[in-house]
Amino acid sequence: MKIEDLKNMIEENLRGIDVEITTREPNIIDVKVSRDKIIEVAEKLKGKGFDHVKSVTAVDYPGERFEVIYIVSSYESPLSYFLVSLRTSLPYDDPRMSSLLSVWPSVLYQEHEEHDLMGIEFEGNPRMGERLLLPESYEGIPPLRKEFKVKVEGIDA
Amino acid sequence: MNIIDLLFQPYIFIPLVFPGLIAAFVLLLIIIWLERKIAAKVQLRYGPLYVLKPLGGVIQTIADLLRYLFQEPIIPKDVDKVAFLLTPVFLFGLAYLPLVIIPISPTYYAFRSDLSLLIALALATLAPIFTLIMGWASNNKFSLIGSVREGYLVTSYEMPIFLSALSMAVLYNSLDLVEIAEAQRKIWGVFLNPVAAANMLVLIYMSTSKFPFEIPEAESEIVAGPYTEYSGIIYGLVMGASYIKLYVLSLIYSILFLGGWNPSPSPDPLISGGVLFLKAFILVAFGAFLRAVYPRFRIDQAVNIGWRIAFPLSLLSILISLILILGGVSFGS
Amino acid sequence: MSLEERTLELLIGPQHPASGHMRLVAKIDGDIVVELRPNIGYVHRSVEKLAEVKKFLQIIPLVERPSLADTTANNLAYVMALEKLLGIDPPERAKYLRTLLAEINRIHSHLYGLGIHGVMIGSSTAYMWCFGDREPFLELAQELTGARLTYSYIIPGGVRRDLPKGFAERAEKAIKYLEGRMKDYFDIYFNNPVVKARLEGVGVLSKEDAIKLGVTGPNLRASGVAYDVRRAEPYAAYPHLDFDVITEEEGDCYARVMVRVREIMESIKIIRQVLKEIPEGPILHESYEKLIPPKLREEMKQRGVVKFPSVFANLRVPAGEAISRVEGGRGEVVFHVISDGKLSPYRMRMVTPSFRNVILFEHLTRGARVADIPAIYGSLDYFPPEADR
Amino acid sequence: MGVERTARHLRAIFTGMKYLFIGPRLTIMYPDEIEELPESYRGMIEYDWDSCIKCSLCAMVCPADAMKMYVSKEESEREGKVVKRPGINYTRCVFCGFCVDICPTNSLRFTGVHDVAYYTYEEQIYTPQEFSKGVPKPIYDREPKKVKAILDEKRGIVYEPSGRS
Repeated sequence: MKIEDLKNMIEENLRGIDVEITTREPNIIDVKVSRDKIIEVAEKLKGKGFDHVKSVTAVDYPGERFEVIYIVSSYESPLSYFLVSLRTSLPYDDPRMSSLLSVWPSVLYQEHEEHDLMGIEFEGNPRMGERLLLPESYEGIPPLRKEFKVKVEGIDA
Repeated sequence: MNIIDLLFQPYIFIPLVFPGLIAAFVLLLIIIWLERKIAAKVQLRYGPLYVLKPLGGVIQTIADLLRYLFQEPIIPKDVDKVAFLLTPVFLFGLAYLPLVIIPISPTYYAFRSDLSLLIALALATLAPIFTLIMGWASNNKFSLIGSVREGYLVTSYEMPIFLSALSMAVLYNSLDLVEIAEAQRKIWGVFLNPVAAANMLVLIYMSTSKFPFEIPEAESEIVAGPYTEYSGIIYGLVMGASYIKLYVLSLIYSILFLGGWNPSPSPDPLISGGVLFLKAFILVAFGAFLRAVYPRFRIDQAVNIGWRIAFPLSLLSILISLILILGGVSFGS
Repeated sequence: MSLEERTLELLIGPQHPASGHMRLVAKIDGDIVVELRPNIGYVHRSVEKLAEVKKFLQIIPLVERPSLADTTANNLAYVMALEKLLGIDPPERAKYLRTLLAEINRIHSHLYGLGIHGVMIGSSTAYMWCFGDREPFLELAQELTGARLTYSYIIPGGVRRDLPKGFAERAEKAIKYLEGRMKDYFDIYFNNPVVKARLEGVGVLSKEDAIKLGVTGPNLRASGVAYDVRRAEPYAAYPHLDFDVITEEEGDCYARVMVRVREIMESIKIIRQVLKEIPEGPILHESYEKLIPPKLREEMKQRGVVKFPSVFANLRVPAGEAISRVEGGRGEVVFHVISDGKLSPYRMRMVTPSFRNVILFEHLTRGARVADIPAIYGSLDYFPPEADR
Repeated sequence: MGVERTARHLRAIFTGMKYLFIGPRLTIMYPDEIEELPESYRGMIEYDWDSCIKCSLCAMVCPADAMKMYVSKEESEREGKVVKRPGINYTRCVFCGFCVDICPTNSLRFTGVHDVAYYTYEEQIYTPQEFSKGVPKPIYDREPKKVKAILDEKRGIVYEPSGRS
């Protein structure tokens, strides 16, 4: 199975939803979708055999937007060679989106971590509001955001 | 009668010196060191070494004892103080009690009765009660779980031990340890009723929580079980008590199955007592060796073994004894 | 008495002989676990935030530290992501050397996991044997890279040291020693009836649940899912090597242990192939090699120790995104590096196998016994710092 | 089923006994025997004052901010421009060896020294002058024997004396 026929298969599978599909490198397909359509796209991808999420990444573009990237793949070949990066962008002042827990249970801890460290709200994920990696008593800017500054030392003593 | 003769009177010598307090204490020191050395050797390493290096660190346990003596026993705030402090003393003290009834030669015994086997076993069952109290007194969840586990284990090993001992008593037609030992002059009990022998050996290791039955103080599950809150000398007492109980049960086992003091070269109590002590020492050392071979069972598996395997086997061993008796094998005076 | 009153809340960890740097909040009813929630984060250093203030090369030791027993996987995954952005491909010999170190690391990482699991179910002998038999492999790695665990051996464009002379013979001895010991391991531990009683049928993970929960590594393959990144998306020298993906069917603690044991044997097979077929040639990409002054380049070839070109101090990676994955000892390591052309990555996402396996604590211990908690914990080969990052 | 399980019990106990009587030992008696480390071992770093060209590449590449550049006064006055030399902070150094590998004149080199103890925190921070005085020697209360780790098919690792102590 080559990357083009996978791309066509996904395009055909997601007909009717305004989605932007590009291919990158030998085995990565980016699927860009708006946040209210993401569950629908996720269910369709799962139908095609993409059965688990390897990583949930939230990227902070200050003042502009948050981008949440789900790297999805399958355990069975031939799909296991390919990675589909399902991405959506959230407005900077309202970082909320619906959780994909109902589609892929493997996102439970990853979404919880992005909520804890980046402050993204995943509606439907039972762990919202709880801390995962940060101490329970932590208040303040989520540390992974760009506005949270880390002390940096120069090379001089 | 001056003090020396008094000392050698059997009712003083046995409980205080030979199989009693001093011998048990020396055995306790040696066996803890030996257990660590055996486990070390099997595990490709040396074990205790730097205390008296030429002899392989043999007085390591004495060094540990001194450390325990000078260590401050921390008594947690909301602990039931009286029970917390007294239970180790009772546990360690009463562990010696059955030694008073154990004879070391046909004529040399502290206290003889025609029920001495029952007395010895009954006194040996005192220990678990204090473990239960200890677990409750420590006011710690892990201790509570540990002591409840000890309670479960008691129910599953106490009865089969008594039945196995009973099967040998039936064979020798007597409950008196001296008579039982004398009856094995020609042939040891283990060859007559091997089922009872194997069964009781496993149960002895279960009752003193040796591997694979080290369940009440399972370190990786409940920290140190009933002994979690203990430190200093009260922990030292508690740790030593289970070895004393193993020593006592090994003495009883040697008398029941390994012919007590038989093939003893001379009737002199010290020599025949030495033979008995050697057999008990081997059993205790084997218990120590098991630590290097086995992981530990779960509590439900241990209780399962107690009821589904040990209990039927002990009934079977009684049956075997009865068959032997009816078959004309006769002992006794 | 309602369930709430009967259950006891047991806090296992972080100060507990068998909890590691995490806490298991277990609600138990008698000896049965009603519900168990792992409470992680005790050793969280936020590697992802630190990476945004460090330069690209300085991140190599940073990403290695969380999974201390299996550093090569993180190092290799990160550097592969950089190489995708830089658009360079390391020379063949460097690929073989990366595979060699990855497999040596897999063997002693598996031995580490098996040893910890041994002491968790009570067998101190399994612990001492496994940790003792790790030593020859740590010596091999120390001879090849100069460090016992934190190798930082893989750099963009190649590796830092060449194969020392006589390494193949010494490696063969260490491998023969471990092969010779396997029979004793099976006699005293793996086939020990008490071990089988404690591990068989405990913490069963069905194939569907394994896929649904997205777990990885031996925990996944022990439930019958034949997924291994070295076969799914071959990297380094794996396309040229012949090895099998080890799977078991039952998916219980014993199956996970058996997958690790058989994977040790498979890694031995791979190491022998690598040492036999390793091609001659440079171990650093020529675009970097020509940046090194000629005198140093000669000395580098002769001593077999790579000198860094000065551009490495301020490596600039073209803007873009790269996703790379590697099969580490504990499972699949996924890196997602987003660069904006500056000296530091804009965003670096590092997903480690233990973080993907942490969900198994909740799933596998429901209804198990208290004594099964350490048995299941050990069988997952879970490493708290690797999950917390 | 019972018979096979008993056989396995006996085999486990027999293997234990085997190792009890004829098993090898892997221990190295550390303070009395010290291992002779391979030539590529990444131990503490020695700094050659003269060959250093003061390019501060080592400070730039150091991942743990352990290598810092100190301004050396007399050289700055003598040469009229600011001259900086590297000093190391061993409380931060992770021994990754990036500085040694990037140094264009090999004036930073590895030594096999790794087991050195300090009394205070400040002692571990070396200014360039102290840094160039060389690596501290570990102090043993008994003269240790140097041994070499020989990998062996039967016994895993054997530590044989390697002559020069």
